[in-house]
Amino acid sequence: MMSIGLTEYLVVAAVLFGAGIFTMITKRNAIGILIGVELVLNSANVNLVAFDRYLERCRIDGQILALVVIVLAAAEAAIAVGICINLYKNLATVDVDTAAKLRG
Amino acid sequence: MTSHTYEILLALGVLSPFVSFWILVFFGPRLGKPTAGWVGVALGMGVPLVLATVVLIGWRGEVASGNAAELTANAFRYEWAMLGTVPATVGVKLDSLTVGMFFMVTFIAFWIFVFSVGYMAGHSDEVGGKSKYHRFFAYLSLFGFSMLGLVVSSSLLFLFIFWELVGLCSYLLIGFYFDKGFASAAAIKAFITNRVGDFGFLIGLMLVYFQLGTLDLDVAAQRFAEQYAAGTGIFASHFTLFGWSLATIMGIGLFCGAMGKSAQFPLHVWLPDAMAGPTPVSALIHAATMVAAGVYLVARVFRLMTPEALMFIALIGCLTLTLMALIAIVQVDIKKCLAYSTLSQLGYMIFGMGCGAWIAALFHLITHAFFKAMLFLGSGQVIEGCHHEQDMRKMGGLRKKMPYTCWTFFIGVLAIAGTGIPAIGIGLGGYFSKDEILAVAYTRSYEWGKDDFHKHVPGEGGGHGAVEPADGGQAMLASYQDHGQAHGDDHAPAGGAQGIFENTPALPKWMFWLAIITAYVTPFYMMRCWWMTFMGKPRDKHVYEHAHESRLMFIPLVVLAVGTFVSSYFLFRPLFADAAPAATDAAMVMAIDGTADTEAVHHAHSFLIGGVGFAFAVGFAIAFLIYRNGLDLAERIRRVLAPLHTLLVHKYYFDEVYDLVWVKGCILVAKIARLIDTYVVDFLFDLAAFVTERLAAFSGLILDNQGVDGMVNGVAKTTMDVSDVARSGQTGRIRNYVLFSTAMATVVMLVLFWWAMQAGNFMTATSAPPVG
Amino acid sequence: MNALAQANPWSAVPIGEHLFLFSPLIVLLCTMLAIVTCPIILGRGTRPVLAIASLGVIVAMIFAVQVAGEVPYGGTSGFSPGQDAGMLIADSLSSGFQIILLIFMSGVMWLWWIGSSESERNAPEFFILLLGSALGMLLMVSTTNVLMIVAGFELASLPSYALVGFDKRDRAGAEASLKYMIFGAVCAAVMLYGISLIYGIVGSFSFPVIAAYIQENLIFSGDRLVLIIALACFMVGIAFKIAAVPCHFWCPDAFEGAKVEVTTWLSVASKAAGLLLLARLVMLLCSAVPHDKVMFVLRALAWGIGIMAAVTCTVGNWCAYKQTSVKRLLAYSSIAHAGYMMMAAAVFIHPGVAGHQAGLTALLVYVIIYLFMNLGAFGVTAMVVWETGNDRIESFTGLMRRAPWLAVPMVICLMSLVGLPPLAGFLGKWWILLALGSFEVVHGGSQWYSFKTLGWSLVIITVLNTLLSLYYYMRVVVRMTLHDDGQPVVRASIRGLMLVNACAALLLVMFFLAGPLKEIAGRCAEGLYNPGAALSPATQPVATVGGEIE
Amino acid sequence: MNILTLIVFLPALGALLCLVVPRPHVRTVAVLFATLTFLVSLSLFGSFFGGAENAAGSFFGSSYGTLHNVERADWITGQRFAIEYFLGVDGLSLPLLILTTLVGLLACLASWNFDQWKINKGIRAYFILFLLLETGMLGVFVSLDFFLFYIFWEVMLLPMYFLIGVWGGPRREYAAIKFFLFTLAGSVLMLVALVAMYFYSDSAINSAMIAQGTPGGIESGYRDGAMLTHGTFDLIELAVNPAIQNHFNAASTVFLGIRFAPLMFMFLFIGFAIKLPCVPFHTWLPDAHVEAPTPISMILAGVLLKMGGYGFLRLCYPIFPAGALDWAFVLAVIGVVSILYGALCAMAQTDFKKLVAYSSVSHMGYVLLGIAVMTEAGFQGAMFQMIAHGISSPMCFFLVGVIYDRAHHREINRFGGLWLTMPRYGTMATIGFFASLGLPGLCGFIGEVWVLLGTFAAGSKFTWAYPMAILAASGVILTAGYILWLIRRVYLGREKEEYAGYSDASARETFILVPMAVLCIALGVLPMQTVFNYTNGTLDLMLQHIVGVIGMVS
Repeated sequence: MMSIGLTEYLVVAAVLFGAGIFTMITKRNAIGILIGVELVLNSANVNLVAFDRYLERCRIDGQILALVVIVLAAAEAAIAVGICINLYKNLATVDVDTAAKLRG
Repeated sequence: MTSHTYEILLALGVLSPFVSFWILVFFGPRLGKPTAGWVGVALGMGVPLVLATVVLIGWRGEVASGNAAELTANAFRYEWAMLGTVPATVGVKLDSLTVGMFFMVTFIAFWIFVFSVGYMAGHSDEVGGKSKYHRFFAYLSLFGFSMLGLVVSSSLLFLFIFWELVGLCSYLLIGFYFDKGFASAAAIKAFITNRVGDFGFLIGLMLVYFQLGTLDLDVAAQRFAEQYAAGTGIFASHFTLFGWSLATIMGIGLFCGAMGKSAQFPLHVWLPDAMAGPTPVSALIHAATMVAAGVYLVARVFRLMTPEALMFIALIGCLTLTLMALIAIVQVDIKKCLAYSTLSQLGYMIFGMGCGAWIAALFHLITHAFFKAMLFLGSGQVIEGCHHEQDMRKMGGLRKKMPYTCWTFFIGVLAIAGTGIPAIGIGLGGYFSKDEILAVAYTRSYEWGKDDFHKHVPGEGGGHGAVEPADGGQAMLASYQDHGQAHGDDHAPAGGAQGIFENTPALPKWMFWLAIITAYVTPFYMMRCWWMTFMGKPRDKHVYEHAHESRLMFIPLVVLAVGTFVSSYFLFRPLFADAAPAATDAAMVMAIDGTADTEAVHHAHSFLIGGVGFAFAVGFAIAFLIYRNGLDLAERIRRVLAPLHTLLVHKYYFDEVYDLVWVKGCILVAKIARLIDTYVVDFLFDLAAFVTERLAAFSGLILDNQGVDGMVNGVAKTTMDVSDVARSGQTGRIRNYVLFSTAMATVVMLVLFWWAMQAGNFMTATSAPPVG
Repeated sequence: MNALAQANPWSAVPIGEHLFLFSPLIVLLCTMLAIVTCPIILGRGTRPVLAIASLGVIVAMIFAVQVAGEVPYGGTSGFSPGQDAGMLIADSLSSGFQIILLIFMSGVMWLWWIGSSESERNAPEFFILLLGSALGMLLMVSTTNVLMIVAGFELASLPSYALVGFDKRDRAGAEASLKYMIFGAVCAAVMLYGISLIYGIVGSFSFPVIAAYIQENLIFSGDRLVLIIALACFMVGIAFKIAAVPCHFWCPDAFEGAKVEVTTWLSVASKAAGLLLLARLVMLLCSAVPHDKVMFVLRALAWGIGIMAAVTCTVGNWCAYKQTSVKRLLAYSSIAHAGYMMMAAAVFIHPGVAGHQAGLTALLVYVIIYLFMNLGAFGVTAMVVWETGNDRIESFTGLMRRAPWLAVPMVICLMSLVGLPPLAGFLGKWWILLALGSFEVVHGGSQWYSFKTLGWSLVIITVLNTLLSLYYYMRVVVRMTLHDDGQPVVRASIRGLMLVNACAALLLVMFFLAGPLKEIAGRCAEGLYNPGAALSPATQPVATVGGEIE
Repeated sequence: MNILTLIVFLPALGALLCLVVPRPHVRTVAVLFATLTFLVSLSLFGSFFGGAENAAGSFFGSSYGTLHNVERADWITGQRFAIEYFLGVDGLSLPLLILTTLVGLLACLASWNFDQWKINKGIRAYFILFLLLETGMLGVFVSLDFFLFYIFWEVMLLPMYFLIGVWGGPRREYAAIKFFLFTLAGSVLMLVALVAMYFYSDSAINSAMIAQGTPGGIESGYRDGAMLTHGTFDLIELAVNPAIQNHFNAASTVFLGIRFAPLMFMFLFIGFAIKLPCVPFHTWLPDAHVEAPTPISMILAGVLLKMGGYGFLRLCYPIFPAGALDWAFVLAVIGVVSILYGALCAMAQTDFKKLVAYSSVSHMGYVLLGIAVMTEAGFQGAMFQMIAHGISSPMCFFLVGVIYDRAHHREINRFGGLWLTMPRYGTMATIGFFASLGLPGLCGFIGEVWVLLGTFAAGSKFTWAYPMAILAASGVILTAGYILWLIRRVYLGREKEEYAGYSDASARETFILVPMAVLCIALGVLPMQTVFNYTNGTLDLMLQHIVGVIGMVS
C-alpha cells in the first residue's frame, strides 16, 4: 500500500496551484476567477500545513500562516464579491471580458 | 632720408585712399555731386601720387648711391597676428619693383579719377532716382587702397587679403549699375571666377605656410632656396600630382590666383563681361591695374617657382594670348574689343613670366597700363559722346567730332601694335616691351641649353652696371651670388649655376610661334577697331550728330598719351632691372633678360627685326585694306569663314560650357543636397520603421508612410510604432493580463533554471569561479 | 562577525520595551477606529471625518518625527518571540517612510478636500480605506518577517481595490477595481504559494534566516530549483506592488478608472512601499560577507533585478506614447519611474557599505521627489478633470491661457518627471545614475557579466529612457502652451492652486537643496546598513571602498 | 560677490523683476539688465586687457588650467563626493562670455518692438524666458564643474523651447520640439559621460593613492596644495591631473568593453556636435532658425552654436586626447562635409532665413575642422571663427528680420533692389554678408584662413589633412557663390514697386546693426588685439597638454 508522505501533499498542492492558474486564465466569469484564486491560496495552505506536519525544521509557524491566509482569503472574498456586484450593477454581467473598456 | 621714411611714405600713400573711402561713405551724400568726386581725386589718388613721386625720386637716388639694398633689408615688419606658431607680419616690401608699380598705379589712377569726375557727371543720378555719385568715388578710393596695399605688401597673407579686397572692389564697381541685371550678373561672375583662382592661391598659400613655415615673401624665398639646396622640406616630399612635385604644385597654386585676377585661360571668362562696369572702371581696374596684379603676383613669387611651374605659366600665357587675340578680331563692341586685347596682352605678360622674361613682362605691364588705360578712356569718351553706343558698326568718321580722342587713341593703337623702327630705336610701348618678351621666348626656344647660348646674350651693355645685388643680405640666393660675379666676366652658362633652374628645359617651339603669329594679329584688330570707329564715313547719323568731346575727359587722355611715350623709354625698365636680382632667381633671369637697354634687344636678336619688327605694318595694312571702304568686304569675308566666325563670336563656347558644367551643375548639386537633407534622412528612418514593423508583424500594424517629414518625425514614428507593439499587451481583458504575466513569469523561471543548472555545473567543475 | 549577526543588529534588542517606536502605526489604527465610530456620534458629514482624519495624520506625523529622532542610526525593536528577528522593526528606514507617506497622505487628503468633500456621501468609508491601506504599506516596510509581509501586503491591497471602485456609479471605476482586484488576488496567491515553498525549505518565516540559507545553499543544495521557483513566486507579489513588468498590467487600467485622488495615492504610496520592501529584502540577501560563491548568487540577483528594472522603465515609457488620457499617461509614467527606482535596488548588491547606502539613498531621494512631482501633476489633472469632466489630453488645450497658475506648475512637474535640471526630478535620476556608476569603483573585472557592465548598461538605458519619455510629456506641454482652441477658462479653487504651486515651487527649491535632501535620505540609509556608524558617522575608511573587493 | 556670479545671475535677477513690474515696463527692465550684464562683463575684459598686455607670458600661466576670477565653493557634498559651485574664466571662455552678453543685449534690443510682432501676447513671459536663457548661456561658459556645466546646459533648453514654440513662425511647434529632442538627445549622452568620468576619475585617484602610498590623497594637477581623495567633476582637474589622465587615456581602460577615451569622447562629441551643429546632426537648425523670432535666431546663431565648439575645447579635447587622436579623421571628414554640404544646401534655398541658417552649418564646419586637426593655427582659427560667426551671423539674422518686419515674407526671389530702397540698410547688409562670405578685412576671413592653414599644417601628423584642407578651401568658392547670388537677388537689381515705400533702417535697427558691423571690421583688421591676445595663450597651452598626453599614452 502506498504510504502518504510529504511528496504526495506537495504534488496535490502543485496540482491545485496549476488548476488554479488554469482557472484564472480560462474562466470568463469573475466568480470563477475568484475560485481559481482560492485554489491557489489553498494550495499554499496545503503546503504550509504539510511542511509543519512532516518536517523537523518547521514548527508551528506554517500553521499560523495558514490560518492567516484563511482569514485573508475570507476578507478578499468579501471585497471581491462586493466589487463583482458593483460590476454587475454597472455592466449587468460578471463576464470579465466585457469589462475591457479600459485598455491600450 | 632715414631708414623707414620710404616705408612710411608708401604706407601713408596706401592709407590716404582708405581715409578718403570713409569720408565718402559717411559724408559723401552731404558733400554733393562734384565735391565728392574731387575729394576722391585729391585724397584718394592725389596724395598717393605726390607721395609716390617723392618716393620714386628718392629711391632713384638711393639706388644710385647703393643704399637701396640696405633699406630693403631693414624694412620694418609689424607682427599682426600669430598664425599658429608662425608670425603673420605686415610691412612694406620696399624695393624697386614696389616703387615702380606704386608710381604707375597712382599715376594712372589719378588721371582716371580725374576722368571719372567728368564721366560720372552725366551718369550718377540715373539709378533709381537716388544719387550714387559719392558711392562711386568711395569704391574707387577703396580700390586705390586695396591695390596700393597689394603692391606694398611684404607678406603673402596680406597680399592675399588685398588681393581679395581688389576683387571686392571690382565686384562693387562692375555691379555699380546694379539695377541692370547683366551688370550684377557680371559682377558675380567676376567675383566667383576670381574665387576659383583664389582657391588655388589659397592652396599655394597653405603649402608656403606649411612647408616653408612663413608667410613673409623674402623669408619664404630664402627658405625655398635653402630647402632646394639641402633637399629638405618641400623638396623632400615624394608626393606628385599629374607628375608635378609638391614644390611645383605650390607654384602653380600661387599662379592660380594670378590666373583668376589676370583672367588667364581658362578663367578668362569674367573679364569681357566686366565691361558692364562704368568705363573709367574698365580703364583702371580691368585694363591697367588690377588685372595686371596677377602678373605682379607672379613676379613677386617668382622665387618660389620651379621650372615645371614656369612651364605651366608659359603654357597658360601662350594659350591666352593666342585665343583671346583671335576673338578680338570679331568683336564689334568697342569695349569688348579692347577687353579681348587686354586679355591677349596679359597673356603676353604671363607668357613672358613663364619664359623667364621677368623684367620684360613687368615692363610690358607698365607700358600696357599706360596705353590701355588711354585706349579705354578713349573708348569711354566715344561711348559717352555717342550717347552710350558701343557698337562700332554704328560709328565711323568720328575723327572730326572728337579729334583729341581719335589721335590719342591712335597713339594707343601704335603702342599696342609695337610700332617702331628697329634701325634707329624709335618705337612705342609694345615695340620695346612685347618684342623683348618675344626675344626671350626665342632664346628659350632655340638657344636654351646650347653651348654657344651666351654668345647671343647681350650682356656687355652699360645697363648692367645697375644690376647690383640690390637686395643685399636679404634672401639672396647663393646661386645668384656666384653667378652675379661670374656674369660680368665670362658668361658662364646660366644653366650651370646651382639654382633651381639648373635643368630648365627649353620652351616648346610652338609656343614661341604662336606668340609671334599673335604679334601680327594684334595690329590687325587694333587697326580695325580704330578705323571702324574714327575713320571712314559715319554709318549712323544719330550717333554721329550726338558725338562730342568733354574737356575734363580729354586732359587725362593727353597726359596718358605722353605717359605712353615716356614710359617706353625712361624709368621703368631700369627700375625693374634693379629689382630683378633680388626678386627673381637671378641667374636665369639675368642670363636671358638682363640688360637694361631695350633697344639692344632688337639688335641682339636679329630675327626680331625681320620676324616682328614690321609686324605692325603688316597688320595695319591688312586692316586698312579690309576696312577702308566700310564693312562690306569684312562682311563678305565673314560669310566665307562663317564657321570660324561663329566659333569666335561665341568665344569658343566657354561661357556656355561653364554655365552648364559649373553654374548649373553646382545648383543641381545644391538642389540634390537639399533633397537629401529633406528626404533621404527621412527615408532612412522610414526604413528603420519598416524594419520595426516587420519585426513586430504579429501586432498587425500598418505603417503609415504618409506625412513623414524630417528625422524627428521618423524617430518619433518608429517610437510610436514600438509603442503600439508595447501596448498591444494591454488588451483590457484581465484574463489576458493574467496569461501574459504567467507566461512571462514562466519564461523568467525557465531562464533562472537554466542559470541554476549552469551555476551548479560551473561550481562543481571549477574550484575558482569568476566573480564580479 | 558572522553574516547573520551583522544582518540582524536588532535581534538582540529587548522585546516590548519600545512600544513608542510603533506609535505612528498605533495612532493610525486609533484614527481608523475613531472614524468608524464617528458616523454614530457625529453623523456622516464630511467635515468631522476629515477633521478626525487630519488630526490623526498630524498626530501620527508628530510621533513619527519623534520616533525618527529616537532611531537616528538604526535603533530597532520588535514584538516577535522568535529568536531570529522581530515581527516588526522600527529603524531609520521605516520611520523615514512613515514621514514620507504621511506627508503624501496629507496631500492626497487635501486634494480630496478640494474635490470630493462637497459631493462625497461616503466619507467615513473612504477614509477608513485610505488609512487602512496606508497602515498596510507602513507595515510592509516595518518588517522582515514573511508573515507580517503577507499581512501588510493584503492590508495595503484590499482597501486599495475598494478605493479604486469607490464611486459605485462609475462604470470605469467598477471595471478598474475588478481588474485590480483579480490581478492582485492572483499575485497574492502566487506569492503565498512561493512563501509556502520557502517555508518548507528553510523552516522559518524570518527573512534574515531565509537570506542566510539562500546565501549558503542556493548553489549546492539539491532543491535549488524549488527554491528558485519559490523566490520567483515571492517576487511576483512584490512586482505586483511595484507594478514592475511582467506584473504591471493592472496599473494603467486601475489608475485610469479610479478617482484622481485615489490614482494619486496609489501611484506613489503603493509603489514606494513595494520598492522599500524590495530594498529591504535584497539588502538582507546581500548583507553577507562577500566571498566567491555568494558573489555568484548576488550577481545573478543584481542582473535579474536590473533587467527587470530596465524592461519596466522601457515598457512604461513606450506605452505612454499615444495615450489620450492624461491619467493613463501618468500611470504609464509611474511604471517607468518605478523602473528607475528599481534600478537603485540592483545596486544594493554591493557587498559593502557604499553601495547599499548609495542605492538606498538614491531610492529614498527619488521617492521623496517623485511624491511631489506626482502630487503636482495629478493635482493639476484633478483640477482639470473636475472642471471639464474628463481627463482627455484635449481638455488641457490652451491651459496656459485658461489657467496659467495651473499650466505653469504642470509644466514644471512634467519637466521634472522628464528629469530636466534645474528641477528636482533630475536629482532623483542623478543619484540613481551615480549609484549605478559606483559599481565601477567597487568591482573590477571586465567580463561581460560583471557588475560594472550591469551598472553602465543601466546608466545608458536610464538616459535613453529619459530621452524616450520627453516626447509624451511634451505632448501635454505642447497642448497646454502652444495650442489653443478657445475652451473656457478653468476656475480652480485657491486651495488647489496652493497645492500644485507649492509642489512646483518645492521641486525648484529641492533642486538647490540637493545636499540637505541627500543628507536626510542618506541618514535613513546609513542607519539601516551601518548600525555601528551611529557612533562615528563621519568616518569611512577610504581604502575599503576602492581596493578591497576582488 | 564674485563678478562671475554677478554676471551669471544678473539676468535671472532681471527675470525676477520682470515678474513684478507693470507690463509696459517689462522690456525696459529687460534691456536694462541685459545692458548691465554686458557692462559688468566688459569690466572683466578690462582686467584681461591689462593682464594680457602687461604680462603676456605669465598671464595665461605656464600650463593649461590658469584661471581668473575664480569662485569655488562646495555645493553638494557627501562621502567621497563633492559637487562644487566652481566658476572661472580663461582665454577660452572670456571672449565667448562677452560675446554672449553682447549678443544678449542686442537681441534684447531687437525684441523692443515686441508689440508689433504677429504674436505679441505674453511680453512678460517672453522677457522672463529670454533673461533665464541668458543666465543659462552665461553659466555654461563660466562653469568649470562638470555637473554645474550640465545644469546650465539643460537650463537653456526649456526657455529656448518656449521662445521658439510660442513666439515663432507657422511651424514653430514642430521646430521647437525638434530642437528640444535633438538637444536632449545630445545631453543624455553627456550625462552618461558625466557619471562615467566621475567614477573613472575616482578609480584613478584610488589606484594612485594606493600606488603612491599616500592615503592623504594625491596632489591636484593645477592647484597648489590641494589634495584629491576621490573622484572629481572639476573640468580642469580632469584634464590636467596626471593620474586621471593616465587612467582615462590608457588603452586598458574600458567602458562596457570599449576603450574608454574614444567612447567618452564620442558621447561628449555627439552632444556638442548637435549643438554646433555638424552635418548628420544639423537638421534641427534650419527649422529652429526659420521658425524662431528674430532675436531668438540671433541668440541661437550667435551663442548657442558656440557652445558646441566651446564644449569640444573645454571637455572633449583636453580630457580625452587619446579619443581625439582616434577620431581625428572622422571629425575632420564631418567638418569638411559640413562646410561643403552646408554651403550647397544654402545655395539651393529660396527662404532667406533658411539660407542664413545653412550658412551657419557651413561656417561651423570650419570650427570643427580646425579643432579636429589639433594644430595651433587650427585651434586659434576655430576659436576665432566662433567669435566671428557669433557676430556676423546674428547680424545676418537681424538683417533678415528687418526686412521680414516690413515685407512679411522671406522669399528671396520676390525681393530685389532693396539697396536702392533702403540705402543704409543695404550698406549694413553688404558688410554683414561679406563678413559671412569671408572677405579679408572682415571677421569671417581670419577664422577660415587660420583653420585652412592649420589643417594643412596638420599634414605632418595626418596625411589626410592635405585633401581635407583643399576640399575645405574649395568651400570658399561655394560660399562666395551663394552669398553673392543672395545679394544680387535681394539687394541689387531694379527697385521694385512692391517695396518702394519701405522706410530705411530705423534708429533702433541701426543702433543694433552698427556695433556688429564695427566689430565685423575690427575683428577682421585687428585680430590680435580683439581676439587672439585673449585666447591664444590658453589655446596653445591646451594644445601642448593634449599633444603631451597623446605622446604619453601612444
